[in-house]
Amino acid sequence: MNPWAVYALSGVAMFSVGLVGLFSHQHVVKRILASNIAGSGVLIVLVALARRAPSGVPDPVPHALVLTGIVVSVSSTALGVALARRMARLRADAARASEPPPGSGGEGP
Amino acid sequence: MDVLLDGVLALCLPLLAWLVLRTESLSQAVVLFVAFGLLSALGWARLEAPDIALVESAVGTGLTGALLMHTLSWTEETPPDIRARGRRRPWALLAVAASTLMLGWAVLALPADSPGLGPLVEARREESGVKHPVTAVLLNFRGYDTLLEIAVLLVAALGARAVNPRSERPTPDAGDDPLTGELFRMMMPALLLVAGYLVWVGDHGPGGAFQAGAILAGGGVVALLTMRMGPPRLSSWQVRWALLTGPMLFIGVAVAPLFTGRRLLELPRPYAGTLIFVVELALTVTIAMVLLMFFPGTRPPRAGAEGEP
Amino acid sequence: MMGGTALMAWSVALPLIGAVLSLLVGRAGVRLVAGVASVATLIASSLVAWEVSTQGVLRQQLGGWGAPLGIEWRADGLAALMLLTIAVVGPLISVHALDHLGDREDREFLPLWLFIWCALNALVLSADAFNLYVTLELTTLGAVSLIVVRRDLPGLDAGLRYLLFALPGSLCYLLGIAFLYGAYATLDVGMLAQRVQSGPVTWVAAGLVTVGLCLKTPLFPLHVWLPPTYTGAPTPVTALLSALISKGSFYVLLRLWLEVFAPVLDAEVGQLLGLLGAVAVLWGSVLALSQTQLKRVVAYSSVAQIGYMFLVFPMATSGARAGVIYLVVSHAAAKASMFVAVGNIHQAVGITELGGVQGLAYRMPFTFLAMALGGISLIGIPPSGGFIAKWLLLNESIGTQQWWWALVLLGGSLLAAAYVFRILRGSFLPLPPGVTVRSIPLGNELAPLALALIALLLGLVPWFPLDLLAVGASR
Amino acid sequence: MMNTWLPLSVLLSSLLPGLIIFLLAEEQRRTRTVLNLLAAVTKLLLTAVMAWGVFQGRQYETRLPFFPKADLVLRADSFSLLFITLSAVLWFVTTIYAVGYLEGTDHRSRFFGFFSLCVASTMGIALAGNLLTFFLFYEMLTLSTYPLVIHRGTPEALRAGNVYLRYTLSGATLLLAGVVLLYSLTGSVEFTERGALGAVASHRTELVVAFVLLIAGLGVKTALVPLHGWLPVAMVAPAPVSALLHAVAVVKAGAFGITRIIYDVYGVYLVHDLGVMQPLAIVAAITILYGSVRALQQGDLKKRLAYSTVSQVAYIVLGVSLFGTVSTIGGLVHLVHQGVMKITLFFCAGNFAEELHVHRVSELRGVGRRMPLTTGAFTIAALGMIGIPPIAGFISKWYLGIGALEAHQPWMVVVLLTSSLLNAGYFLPIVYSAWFQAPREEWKPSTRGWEIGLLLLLPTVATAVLSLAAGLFAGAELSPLGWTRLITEREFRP
Repeated sequence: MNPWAVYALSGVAMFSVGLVGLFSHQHVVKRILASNIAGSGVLIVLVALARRAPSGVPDPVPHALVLTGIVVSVSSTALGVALARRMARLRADAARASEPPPGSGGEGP
Repeated sequence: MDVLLDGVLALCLPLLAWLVLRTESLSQAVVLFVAFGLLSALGWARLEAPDIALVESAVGTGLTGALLMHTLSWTEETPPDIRARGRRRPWALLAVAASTLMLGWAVLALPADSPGLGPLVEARREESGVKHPVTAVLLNFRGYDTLLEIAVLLVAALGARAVNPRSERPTPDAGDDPLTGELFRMMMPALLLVAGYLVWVGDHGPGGAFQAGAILAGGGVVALLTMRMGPPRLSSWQVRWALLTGPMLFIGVAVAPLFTGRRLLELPRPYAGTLIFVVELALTVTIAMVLLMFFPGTRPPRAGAEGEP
Repeated sequence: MMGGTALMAWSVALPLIGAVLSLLVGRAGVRLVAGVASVATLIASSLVAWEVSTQGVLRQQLGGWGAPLGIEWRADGLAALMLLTIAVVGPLISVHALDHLGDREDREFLPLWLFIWCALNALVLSADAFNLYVTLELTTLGAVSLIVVRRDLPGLDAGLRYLLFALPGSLCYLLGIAFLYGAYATLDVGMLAQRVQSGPVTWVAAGLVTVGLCLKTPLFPLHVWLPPTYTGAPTPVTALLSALISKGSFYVLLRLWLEVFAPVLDAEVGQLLGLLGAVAVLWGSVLALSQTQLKRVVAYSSVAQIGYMFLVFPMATSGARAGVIYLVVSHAAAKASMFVAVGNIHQAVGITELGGVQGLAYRMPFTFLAMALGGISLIGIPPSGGFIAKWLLLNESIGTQQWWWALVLLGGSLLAAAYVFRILRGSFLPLPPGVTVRSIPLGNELAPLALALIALLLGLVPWFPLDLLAVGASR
Repeated sequence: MMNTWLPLSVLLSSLLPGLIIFLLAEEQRRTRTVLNLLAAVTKLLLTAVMAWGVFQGRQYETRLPFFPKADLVLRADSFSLLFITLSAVLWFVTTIYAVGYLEGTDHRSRFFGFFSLCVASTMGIALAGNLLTFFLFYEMLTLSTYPLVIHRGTPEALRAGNVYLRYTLSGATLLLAGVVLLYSLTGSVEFTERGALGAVASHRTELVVAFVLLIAGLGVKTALVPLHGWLPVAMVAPAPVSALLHAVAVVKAGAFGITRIIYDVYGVYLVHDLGVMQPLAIVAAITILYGSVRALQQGDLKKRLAYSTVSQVAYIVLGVSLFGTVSTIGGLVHLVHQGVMKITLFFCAGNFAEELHVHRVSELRGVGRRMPLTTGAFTIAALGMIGIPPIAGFISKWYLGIGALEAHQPWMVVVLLTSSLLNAGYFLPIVYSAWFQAPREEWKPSTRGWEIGLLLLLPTVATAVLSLAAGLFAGAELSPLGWTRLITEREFRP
């Protein structure tokens, strides 16, 4: 039996886990992880669809789409992580600035 | 036999995903996430998608994992709110099950053997000037998608770079411990060779700009962490030219046919292949540079460590 | 050589070239390169609109490959009008942004804006479902990078919140497209329209696409990210977000819904979307009434105005389509002028509460006029674009015997009148004592006025846009 | 031969100067006054030319493209000319009065800018050739009057503005609903002589619903009873605003609209057949009585005049909603007469407030000695309101009475009589105390030659003379009565 259906179902499951995880967590890094997982889920579904070709040679179009999809999801993750890191830094500086700063004042952005 | 392998793999991917989101400590979550990435790369291989397996393992797991691990040091180890809601809320499980059922119902309703656009791509592959079908689709049939996707990369690089102001980037101080230095000296030439090969093989086999760019970026990250190289700054013209030659070349190739009355991105048949190769080469440098720019140059302060970089 | 189809290519390629060159040029020539690229793109877009109005629908097969294999562009009246709107409203906002943001920030604002312009033009022209995904992502990432351009805490929080809501939206959309490709083996919207039949795959795909795009537009109840993001982001960026970027995802939903899903899905789904729109109108207006900060009032009014746009789905006639697009275009101009005017007030007086408007009519007459005209268009009082849209939608709602949407429209505009005049009322009072007014550059004051005059013009000469819209209208 | 530019030029004659005045700086007093008067004069001339043309039977229509299916139509027929002439004349007079009244105050550029926009909207309403154009200008009137109501910028002005907006915008929404309902039924509603809805007469329920919506929407501006709340509150506006807008332009626009709906949209037979004429007449009657009774209780002079306006405008609606030519003539001619008389009263009230700072009726004792001419004008207008010949008011009440009898509605005559008695009730005491009672303490003598600035005195006297002339020369062809007969002959023959 052509295994595409199994992978498609697992991709759909991953998508659901990722989506629900994204909306049920508050911490930024957890939400970024969740969106990555959901993204992989969708991509696996796409490639599983490509695997259905009776001739055995998978359909290259979904492969190209998934390549683009991976690059897009990496870009958005990298941007999200950069924002999260920057916010953590600013919050740390703000926290340090609020109690009596020993010496190292927070530097301006 | 492989049915069993596929079954197990397909089952444990979502389970692993669930685990990633359920663990309390962040670093554990990130490690599980990297494992999840590798497993999904295995899945790509099983689904006969070598190109994607390559990119996934290099970029999706390697670089993203490294990026997340690096960021952990900024955000405190186990943020209080996660511990506060340690026990899973029941509705989450229910929601996952419901949505999987619904989507699964649609998956099973899909036609089991539709070949999609495969035969059509196969029929016109020669006209595309490249033998490997995925590269043909990626850079000729749907070259416009890739053009926009390069713009996505540039925008993300601009956004991530703008958020790390100058003050965070230290000057690279040499004299680091020998082990990583030695490792880096040995690894770098091999990396360059592999990247070059991948770009070249993209013409007739799985490979191409993305895979090569990802490998290069991996090498760059190691150089960054071992302080061999300062983080690429947009202000220096070398970085700008390295970043933008690829897109400029690609746009040039795309817009040129307009002057001769043909349509956007209509590569002339005889030298479509060479054009694609040149563009891919330039794009490899761009992709490597962008992926590298996502990486902050600083060595993060360990909790409590003094000496702000 | 410069046929209509080539112009379409230029309208996408020029902003992209402008963006890349302005990045390359670095600090010195950013404004020059961006200016030249903007003017060129404006000309290209208006020529495309002219070609469409004279020669009808324009088509282009990118790379010379046919529909299922390659990507196709289709520029009908709707696309032409959107091109014009983006090409006029966008640069006006960016002119304002140059004085509003610091000098460092505007060097990062211009390239990002040009990338977004390219993405929006590409989105409007594209007739390929996956290509629409890539353009949506480019717009989203560009928007996030713009929101955080000031690198302050509220900006970062706004950017992250927007990103973490837009991402799942795109992923739902992508999964919906994957299902459609799986079932009908094509990504071209035109071919999908012919091949789609009613069945579980289509229902689930339609559901995913709709939920995904409703997250990005956003429609009530998925709109929770809008108010904090609009208030956290710098004002010109908020103007861009509300006027143009949120319209991109609505445009995609409208295209897919009217051309692909409507004939296949039964009417109840359209009624549900209309109902959500109605609740959005009520919710947005009531909350706008209860805000004390100027910017939040205008932000919540966006939630309400987006609610109006979803009234097209239950009616789904060509008249309703024209009405909703007219609303999209006049809302773009009116909302942009309101936000830019609020930006002026913040810059001049530094007060963010509603009191900041006091004495506005005397010290900043142009900004006051812009806010008044923008407000009138939001309410839908003639002479304004908003009124024409309201008139068309009312006609359709009674014409299709769904008079309850008329109640939503009329009630909504009364609520809109309440919060708009609540803002404008103060401007006739004398300047509060002890408020120093910093003079702001004339360019800053003329930008919102120009936007407001566009909203007014749309109310005076509706036959031109409506004729343009009729080109290539399906039903 | 169809003349296409005249109606548009009448509209532009107040729109363009208005926009220019907005741009004038506050100090450019001279240019602003010249521009104002120039606009008023040109409008008078153009109106006279058009009136003469229509009298000869020429056609005036400007058709501008608006919607693919519906155009913007500006058409000058005999009925619209009645309202245009009234507005043009009274606007000319009021501009002079306003220039005098607002001497030395600030934000006058803004005031006169919106003032001209109001004129333009009123002209648009009068000239509208179809329901859509009528609605566009009707809404613009609301927008341009709101800044005038809150011109003073004081907190109670803002409160009055709020009330004004609440009423007018809700009215506008009802009107829009009715207009859209009709448009969705017929596609385009042009004002035609026997009514434009002949083709869809079968949709009785929709037509009744639309009629109720339209009348309710227009009723707000006509200040019919349940919807009149904004009029007394809006009296906080400066005198020229309350004189012109709340006695002539805004209120008459509503009455004009109702007449258009009954005669040119539905047609008298259809309205009668739908059975909505009678309820409208009853509402008008109630408003007449209610307005007069409330006027009795008002201590403030302007509030009393406001309530009297509420009741007087209802006369027009009453005349129009009775089934018969005589009552229609009575109603239409009252549109002009009431305008002229009420504006005189408001001018006098403005003069008393401006010169002697007198606002309450009780303070008017012996004012005749100090300001004889103004009080004389007040007396003429007041007697006209009560309906004493030979002043104009008597003629319209006379025709209304006969019309009521002709339409077999004798109870209407009773209403008219009681209302006249009530009018006497709240006007005669003022006239008596002004002339025959000694003032509490001696009025300060006027510092300059005349009792009040000429710019304020002349308009008051002029309008008083006009009310007298309209009564005396009623028989003439071009008098308001003569013109109304022409209208009923040409357009409103049942």
